[in-house]
Amino acid sequence: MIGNLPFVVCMILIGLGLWTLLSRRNLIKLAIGITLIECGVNLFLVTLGYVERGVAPIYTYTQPGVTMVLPTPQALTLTSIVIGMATTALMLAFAVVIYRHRGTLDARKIRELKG
Amino acid sequence: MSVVVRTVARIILPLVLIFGAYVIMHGHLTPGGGFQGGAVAASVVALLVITFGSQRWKRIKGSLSFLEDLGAVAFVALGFLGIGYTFFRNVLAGTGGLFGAPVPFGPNPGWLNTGGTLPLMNWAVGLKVIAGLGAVVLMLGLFGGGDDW
Amino acid sequence: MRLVTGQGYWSPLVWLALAAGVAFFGWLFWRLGRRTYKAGTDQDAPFLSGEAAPERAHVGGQHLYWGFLQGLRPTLEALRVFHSGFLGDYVTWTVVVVAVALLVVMLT
Amino acid sequence: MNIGIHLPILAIAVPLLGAFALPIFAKVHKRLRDMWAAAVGAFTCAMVIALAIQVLSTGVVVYTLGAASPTQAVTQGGFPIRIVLTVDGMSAFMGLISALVGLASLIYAFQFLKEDQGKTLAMTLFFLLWAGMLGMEYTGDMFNFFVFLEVTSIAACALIGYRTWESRPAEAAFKTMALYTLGGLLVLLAVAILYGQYGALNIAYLSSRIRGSQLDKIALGLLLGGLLMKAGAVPAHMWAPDAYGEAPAQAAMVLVANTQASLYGLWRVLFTLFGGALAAPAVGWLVVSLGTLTLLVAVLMAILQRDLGRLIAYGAVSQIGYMLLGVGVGLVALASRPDFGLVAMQGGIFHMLNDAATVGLLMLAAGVVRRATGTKDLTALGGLGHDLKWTGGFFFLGALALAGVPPFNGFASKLLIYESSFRLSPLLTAIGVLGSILLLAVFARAFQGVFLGPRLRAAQSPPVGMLVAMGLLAAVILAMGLAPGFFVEHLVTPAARALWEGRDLYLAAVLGG
Repeated sequence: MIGNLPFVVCMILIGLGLWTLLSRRNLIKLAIGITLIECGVNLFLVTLGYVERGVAPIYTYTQPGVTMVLPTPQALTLTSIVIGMATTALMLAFAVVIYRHRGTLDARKIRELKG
Repeated sequence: MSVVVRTVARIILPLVLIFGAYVIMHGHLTPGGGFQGGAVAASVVALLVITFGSQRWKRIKGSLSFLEDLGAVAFVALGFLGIGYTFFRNVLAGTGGLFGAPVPFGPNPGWLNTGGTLPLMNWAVGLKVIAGLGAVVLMLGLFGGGDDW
Repeated sequence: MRLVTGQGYWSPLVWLALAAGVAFFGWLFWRLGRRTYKAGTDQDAPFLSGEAAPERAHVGGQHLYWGFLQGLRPTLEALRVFHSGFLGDYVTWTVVVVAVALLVVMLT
Repeated sequence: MNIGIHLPILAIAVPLLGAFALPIFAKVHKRLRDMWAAAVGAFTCAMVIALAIQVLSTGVVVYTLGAASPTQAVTQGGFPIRIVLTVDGMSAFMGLISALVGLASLIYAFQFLKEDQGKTLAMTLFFLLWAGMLGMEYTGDMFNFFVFLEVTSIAACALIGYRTWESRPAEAAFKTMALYTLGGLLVLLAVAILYGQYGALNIAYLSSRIRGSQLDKIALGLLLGGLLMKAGAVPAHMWAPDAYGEAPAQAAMVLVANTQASLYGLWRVLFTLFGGALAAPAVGWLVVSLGTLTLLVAVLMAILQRDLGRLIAYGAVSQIGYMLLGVGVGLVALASRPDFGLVAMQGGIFHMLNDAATVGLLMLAAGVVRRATGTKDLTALGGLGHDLKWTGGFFFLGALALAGVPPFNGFASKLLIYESSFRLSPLLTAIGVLGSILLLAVFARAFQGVFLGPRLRAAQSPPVGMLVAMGLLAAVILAMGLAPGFFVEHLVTPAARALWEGRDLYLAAVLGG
């Protein structure tokens, strides 16, 4: 049971992010919500690759007979972090542009496109 | 920003750059690589923007985006280097040339001159991330309009 | 050319031949009409419901289906409110779709 | 270097290189940049077409990245160790759609975009989007699929919002970006769940191991939700009219092709990845019901629109409903009723090609209208047919084809969908026909409002390049309308068969034996 704790934490993070997206109206906070979900998913990926008492997967430093953690999920997480950085930057830039045109960051007031 | 911040920024600025370069350079030996090192080094831009205001660095925006394109082109071009076999084939590994030393078997401190095209790709990515992330931070600072705060 | 649909087939060439035939008869009827039309006279002037229409009358696109839209008004108003333009609603409905998909997959 | 064996990666890597080298060439000279863009576009299209010919004549093509040779075995001791590109009939078909749309968009963009309004930036983003789309279609690896999905998301949203001097594009871009990222993260979570169970990301390997456990089902649900959102199925479609309506014309049509790449991902997941362990009828009914809902709601919303861009956008969303309906019927019939399932799949897949061409043509025509008059408001437009004769003709052709009027291509694909869905439930056919009729009404209104009537204002006719781009799409539409049998037999049927019964071939080609 205690071994599943990291997964529970991931799900809580994802849930918090979704809650932020559903309940907040400030565009910056929405971007933060997206980032929270992303953190949850990334943590999930990293947790998948963990091996009990594993060491960092650096081939040249390890003594024989020591278990290493899986390197693939870490590479995947890194890729996902890079993508997340790009999306967050783009969303923040759009939020700034919206603020300059409308003078507000309230998602309820930014509804020119509807119907 | 105050004199204290400016002075400290001047002192730690080269250290941050060197650390970023180290992380990029040892990407094929230790945890790290192009993106991580690039992000570390790009924090220099954030430091400069916060300390000295963004208006002052407006003119380097053009060269930053040029460097970013250069890094990306270099990365894809390195992928094309292996097209004699397949795309992304590590053709330089073990050939004895640049980064071409064979990797010794067993535990060792890690030799910098190994890895084939990987270190080159790390540098390409590092260049792209330094320039790209720097441009992003700089643009967000310029968007905000506020100069000194 | 022929498109087999499993229960029959569809050939655009047959349809084209049919359309050509219809066009031919249409042209024939047109030929049989009286030739008293003269351009540039009163015959040319636009009329709307028997009254002389203003020169630049144009029924804009949005007025074309007035009656039809009036009949469907409750449905369409509900749909228009449904597309509120609020980002929170967009996210809510996406989550609903995911939840429905998960339910359907898990329950079968 | 034998170029024939490197076709899949060249089709992805060349646009990528083209995108990043474009700003460097633009620094030297604007004409050099245009020549570079034209060369890259032509080369990519040639690669995609050659690859399609290769796949259709020899079967599934597998390309192993980083190996000593592209055909080197992917597996080592039964376990896949390398990243692969896998191109079967469906992937090749989707590649052709992307190539057609990309080529038309590129030709159009040369004269549509203005130099002082970020032409270099828009072209760079276009090439990134193109590379991402082709990557989504050619990849044989779930994580790469996610990466390319995000590449297209970022490039697409930047294209929607790059006109920062207006306020509406930024709003559309922010909303779209938030939803795209959410959808992408759902896909990533599903990929992570699959990886956690089987320790691999290769689609063929995963497909051979999936047995339908609870976690598999959760992954399938997440993938379905995320990809349906990205494809624009009601009720998660609300980003689509915003994005299509506010993006510049040459980008909007690529966005439609991008949506279809997401649909392709959905088909790949449903038929290949979960093909062996899927409770097909229930998921099929889900897809069918979302499809009917999509086409009905989108068409009704299109009637209400006063903006030409949003009107066409809702029309495009309704077409997604037909594709979901067609392939969904195929999915329902997969296990029990093979007699009409394949026909439904053919209809749905043929409709993807038709939709890309016709919606693209309409969007390009709307771009000409906006360029000539500065507005897309239907209440302010009228009588443009006097000056924009060719554009009006192209719009008319596209509207008829989209509404499914015989003898155009939309009718051929919708006929296949109707005939097969009638065997499943006559109600589906009735809703489909109703949607088509309403769509015809919508586009009759749009054509009458924009192009007919007395001349309200003078409009400048578009330059030749833009007309050539529209003419290319119009020629494709006419060809597909007059010879539907040829296209269905040689392009659509291999694609439909690749999904319908080609899973074993796909697995065998990647895993060997």
